[in-house]
Amino acid sequence: MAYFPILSFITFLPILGMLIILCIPGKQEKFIKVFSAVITGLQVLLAGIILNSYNYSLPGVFHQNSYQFIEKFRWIEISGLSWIGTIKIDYFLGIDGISAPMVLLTALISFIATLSSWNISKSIKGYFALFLLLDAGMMGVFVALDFFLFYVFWELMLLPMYFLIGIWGGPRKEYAAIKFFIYTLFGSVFMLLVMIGLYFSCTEVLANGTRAFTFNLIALMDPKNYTATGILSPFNPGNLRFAAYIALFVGFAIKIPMFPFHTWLPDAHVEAPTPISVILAGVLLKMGTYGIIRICFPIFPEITRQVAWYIALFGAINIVYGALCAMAQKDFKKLIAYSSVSHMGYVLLGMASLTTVGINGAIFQMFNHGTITAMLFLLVGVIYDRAHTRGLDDFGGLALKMPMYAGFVTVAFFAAIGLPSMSGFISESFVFLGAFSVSSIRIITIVSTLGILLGASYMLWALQRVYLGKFNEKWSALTDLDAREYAMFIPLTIIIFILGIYPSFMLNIMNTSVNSLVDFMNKMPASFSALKF
Amino acid sequence: MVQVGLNHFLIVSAILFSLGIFGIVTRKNAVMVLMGIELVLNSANLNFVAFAKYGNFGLSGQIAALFVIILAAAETAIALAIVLNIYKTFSTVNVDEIDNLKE
Amino acid sequence: MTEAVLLNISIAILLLPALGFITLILFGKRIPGPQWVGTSLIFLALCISIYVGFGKLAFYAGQNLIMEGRWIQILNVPVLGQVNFDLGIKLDNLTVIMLFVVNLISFLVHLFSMEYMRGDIRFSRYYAYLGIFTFSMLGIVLTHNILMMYIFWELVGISSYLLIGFWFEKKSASDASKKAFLVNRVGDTGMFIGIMILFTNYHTFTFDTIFAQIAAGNLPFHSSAWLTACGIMIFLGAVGKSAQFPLHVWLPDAMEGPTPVSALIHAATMVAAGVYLVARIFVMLTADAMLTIAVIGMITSFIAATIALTQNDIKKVLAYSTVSQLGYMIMALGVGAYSYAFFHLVTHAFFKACLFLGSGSVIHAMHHEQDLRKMGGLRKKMPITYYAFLISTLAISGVPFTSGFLSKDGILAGTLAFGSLTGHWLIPIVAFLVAMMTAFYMFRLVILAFHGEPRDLHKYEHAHESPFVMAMPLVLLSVLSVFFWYGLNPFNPSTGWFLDKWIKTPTTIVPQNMRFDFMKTEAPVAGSLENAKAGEVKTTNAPIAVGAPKVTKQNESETAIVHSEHYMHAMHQAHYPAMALSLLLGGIGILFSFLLYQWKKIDPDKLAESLKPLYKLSLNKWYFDEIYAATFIGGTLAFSKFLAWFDNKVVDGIVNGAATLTRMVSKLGGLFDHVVVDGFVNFTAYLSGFIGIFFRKFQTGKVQTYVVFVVFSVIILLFIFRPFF
Amino acid sequence: MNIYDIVFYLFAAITLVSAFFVVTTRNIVYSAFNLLFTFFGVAGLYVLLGADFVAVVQIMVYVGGILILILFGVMLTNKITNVQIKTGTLQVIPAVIGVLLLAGVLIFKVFLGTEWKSVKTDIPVKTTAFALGKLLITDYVLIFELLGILLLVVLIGAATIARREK
Repeated sequence: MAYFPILSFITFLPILGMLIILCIPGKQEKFIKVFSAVITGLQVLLAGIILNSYNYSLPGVFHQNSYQFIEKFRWIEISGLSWIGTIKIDYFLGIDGISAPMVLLTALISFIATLSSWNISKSIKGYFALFLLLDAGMMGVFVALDFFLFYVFWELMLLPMYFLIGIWGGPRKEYAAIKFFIYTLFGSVFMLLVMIGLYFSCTEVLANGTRAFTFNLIALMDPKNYTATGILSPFNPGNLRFAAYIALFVGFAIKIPMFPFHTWLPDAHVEAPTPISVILAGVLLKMGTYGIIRICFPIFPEITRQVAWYIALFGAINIVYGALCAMAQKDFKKLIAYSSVSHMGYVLLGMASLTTVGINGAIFQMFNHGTITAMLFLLVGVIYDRAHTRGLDDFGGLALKMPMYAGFVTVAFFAAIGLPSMSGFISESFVFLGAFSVSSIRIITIVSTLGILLGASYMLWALQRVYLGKFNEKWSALTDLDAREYAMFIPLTIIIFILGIYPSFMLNIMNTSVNSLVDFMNKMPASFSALKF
Repeated sequence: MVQVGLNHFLIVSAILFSLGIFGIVTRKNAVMVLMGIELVLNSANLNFVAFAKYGNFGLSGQIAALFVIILAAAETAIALAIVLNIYKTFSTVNVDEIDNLKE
Repeated sequence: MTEAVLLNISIAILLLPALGFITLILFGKRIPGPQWVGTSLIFLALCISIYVGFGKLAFYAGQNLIMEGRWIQILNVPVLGQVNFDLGIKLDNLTVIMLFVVNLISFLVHLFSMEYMRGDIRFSRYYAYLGIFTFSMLGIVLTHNILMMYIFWELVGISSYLLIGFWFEKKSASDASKKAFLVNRVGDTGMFIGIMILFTNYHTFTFDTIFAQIAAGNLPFHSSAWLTACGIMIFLGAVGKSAQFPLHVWLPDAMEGPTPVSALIHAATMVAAGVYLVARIFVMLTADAMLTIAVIGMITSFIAATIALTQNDIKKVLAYSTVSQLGYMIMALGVGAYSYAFFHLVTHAFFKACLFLGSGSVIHAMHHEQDLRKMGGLRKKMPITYYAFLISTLAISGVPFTSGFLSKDGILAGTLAFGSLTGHWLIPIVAFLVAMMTAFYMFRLVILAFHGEPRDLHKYEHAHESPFVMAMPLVLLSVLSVFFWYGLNPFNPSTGWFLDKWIKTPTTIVPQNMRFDFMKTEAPVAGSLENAKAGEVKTTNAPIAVGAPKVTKQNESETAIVHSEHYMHAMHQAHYPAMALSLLLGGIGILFSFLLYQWKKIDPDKLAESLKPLYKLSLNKWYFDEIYAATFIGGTLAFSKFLAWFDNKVVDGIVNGAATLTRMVSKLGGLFDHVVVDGFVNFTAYLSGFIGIFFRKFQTGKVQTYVVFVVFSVIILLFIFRPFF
Repeated sequence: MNIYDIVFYLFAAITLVSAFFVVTTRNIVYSAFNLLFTFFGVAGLYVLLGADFVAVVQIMVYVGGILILILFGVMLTNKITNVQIKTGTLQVIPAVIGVLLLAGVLIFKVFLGTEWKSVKTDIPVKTTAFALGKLLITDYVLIFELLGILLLVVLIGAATIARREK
């Protein structure tokens, strides 16, 4: 294959777009919107190209050579720093079966969120510039294979999000934005600490045969690369790997968001404008679980096995707790926000099973939650745009006035409660089947199945309150969907159904990698003990 | 009482110098300031001459004293001209009232 | 007619209603006469299913036909190797009969609805929903693995949700649909746990493979308790769908849906799915599980029958009668009368559909009046409806020469045998009581609706016989409620082709020590072991590519080994006493209803007054709704409110508290910064300012001052440079 | 105590006392006259130091030139008719302290504190005029010439500055 840096392209295309938008006069609102849509559309196209030329048989995970679309060159090199020696940071991109679905999801959700940004009226130019920057940050997180680069993208995504909520948000936007920002930053600090600790514990063989400290995630996964005295080295008897794991996990757990770190989510969702909610639920939450699978699991396999029970427990708490909280909400967006908490619990539960089926389900659930919840938020956005309220009890009988809209709502709601033939069912079943097969978390899994029931309860209740029953004459001026809204919902609906009926579409992509990861996780602690761990 | 020697002259010169400084500092009248300067110059001259005698410098000290006298005369001439000019400008020669340097 | 053809056209049966659904949901509003699209497709499906049924029963009656293909395949799974999720259909006699039943009733309901639903604003949507329902139901019937069954199970749930809530403008309808879905979900959750147990142990969902493994002694988690638990968990799905106690509460409410829908879903097909499921997993039920099932069925049939005695809504009576009859079937499965349970399922489907459609016809004629107390005397106005209804009522009451007599008698005999063999006499006693109550309340219904004098003359005046498309299904279904379709002997069905040739009780495959005594076999059944081996071989076969399904044949005669002689003997002995007793009790029931309502010898109101507490209990449906509302629903809602409060105040409170604390600390820091650090800076500035001001004083512009400084400086310098003298 | 010493003390006393009055007398005219005595005293000291020519120049230039100039200045800047020819004083106290300090430092630290290599030479009792004249046109001729030019410049400059501009 002729070398074409497609990952760099897909990552930096939005930044290019942002720079161009910054050069366009702010009055050209229409042009800016169309231009942003074109940029994100191109991203989807690139993601499609990536998917098309993706090799399903290469596992990735901890084999550097079996990653795909690799781009690697030295980015930063500072030598002669007393005891540190030389700092070497690589610009290292690549995808495997774990990140490929996320890249696709990011491109897709960004495109759809761009379409739903049409109603933004305040400072279009700034909005779309920040939006594209956010897009680039998210994409970067999923393609980066160097911890430092990962961190850079992670932080890069944070700032535009802060402004997008803080400027274009609802009445309590400052509170929500600050809460989001501080929470995430709190997590990032932990991540930074662990990152530096890992850097000084692990070396990598350079081209000239010498060893140097490294941020390379793949090198970090191999215990052979660790130095004897590194603070996070498994060979150091006094190592701090457990503490580091917890710190890193908390950093990611905040993003997921895992109970009890979830309270930023409802606020952020409620205050954020619709497209940002979509991005937040669709992509941002996935970064937490992606980080756990990509970084926590293979770098600390032995600790992951130790704490898997607790991860599952928190997953179950997320599922049940989120569902119960959702049931009591009166704000439509808050309900969906809590349903996100609940649904991300499935991801945690699936991951904690450490089985192929469970992790496949978890990653698949990440993708499906991305599409389904994005659709839910878009649907809420539709009535919020029209009625300027989101109170569940303010409506009633909307299905009579807006039948097409209600149709999409029904699809999305039933997808969210895991109805078969829609994608959510497959991932939830996989998660449960995977988790149940592990004897230690079997009881937790059985408790989690309450989520199936509770999820259906609050969703159907909401559906009934808003869309069924007697039509509330107050809203007789509401109109059904327009062409742009169809353009947002139809692709999502099609994806939900296709992945529900033929899930192998997505499962084949990740399967090889997940198998490899599970294999790695199972073997790794054994080889540690062989190495006198 | 010791025999008069170099130190005696130096002491006289020192006192004279101090008095001259005192005059310069305390008096308001520009002419008085000028007189103080003359005292200071005289004390300096006295030192020159004294060292010329006791310091085995030959006559160079005296030559210097001569030059100082000449300069003092020139200085006085210029200074008085300035004082007159000041008087014409400010109608006073009191130096405390002439503080344009401040700005 | 090869097996492949049969299998492939059964897929066509499955997909035709789905095609109807997709067409109607997408283009329904643009198609003139959407009812013809749905009805013609279902008619086609019915024809094919008759063809399949004929082919299967005539040529492959002793064999099971299986076709499967990979749906999801996960290769190289650590430890396990390869995990497959298969799609497949299995044609056995049970399936083809169910295919026919479902398609026939669905077709008749389609036909009936043409008139009944005419002019509804969502007419095309109605036919679309009927399509998706039929599709899902056929899926349940056809599938060969439990995951697919669960999938279609849920789809049936959703289509029932859509159909019950079809008139969603009514609050009661949307409430009922929600209730139906959620109550079903409770059961489904249990079923899913059962599925998880099976998958965890056998890494497959295919029934045959699982059964083969169990037969080979490979129990779930190597424990018989888990096998029992697994059976009960899967049975929970049936509890939900077949409206068994304690999840029966949704079915009466589901009558909010259009009446033809009630006939299709809540009488004949969907609720029968639970029975079908239990029949499918019958072989893996342990004695404990079976006893549980029997008791649940018994309780259900009894409670529902008592409630049906006093209901005044024509559809409610039928609904509770349905629940009661479903309890019968479940109970029959529990006591091991597998074939009679299925037999009753089929006969009940026909006569209950007939009853519901008949009630629909009445309701239609009475302009959507459902209250029995306002009907009466309709016999003259609607003779076709009346006679069809009457035949069905006779059938359900177990009067000889009807199909219901045959199947019900079998079940009663089964319970009697069970009682005699195990000592659980309560079950047959309740079963006979229920038979009596059934006869009573069904005739009460007939008498109140069709006999006597009209109570609401205005409505009576306008009542008229239903048109052909509504009457024809009634006639057809009532004809199907007569005995000779199932066997030529009107008193003993076991010699008829239905039970002799088609439906046989399979041998249970659970370990011997976990069976009822009467189900034990003296030696391990050779066939099941062989089958087990075959099953094992099958799972290790080379992977089958999607799109190229594998077709297998299974010899059913090997698996269909009947109970021990002991049981057969007991069953035989029980047959005639049961028949006599049921006839007697049925007659008493009918007689009572005539005494009370036709001849008015006893005043029903007075009777009710004298039995007031019981009457109230029955009328208020044993207060189940109230109890559930107060406990589960109220509890969950209160708990969710509490949790939301907890989340908002405590969890978020901690976060905000932390933030406040941080802010306080930062304020303190700010104060420190302001007072001390900044103070220091300011002080420095002030000091330098002060010094400046101080020195400014010296900067007078006066030469003399400068001289003073010079002098002092000189002094200081002198001190500095000449310090030592 | 010989006659030399007595003469020294006499002249020193004249010099210092009159100098004291120069700087302390309020009346500017008195100051000017006291300055005259100071110059004389200094001239006497010069003689004692064997610098006869310098002493003569002192008297001629200072008394005959500079003092007259100063008197002219006094007269020109203070109306003679104005009875109040007295001048005010400034910063007397810091000045007293400073001056006392200065005097103390100069006397005790510098002059007495330094071990001067004094050579007791008997100055011949003959005029130094000849020798000075010789030095002025040999060793110091350049300075001598420059001073001449300076005086010329001062002459012109003073005239220019003092000239009343219209």
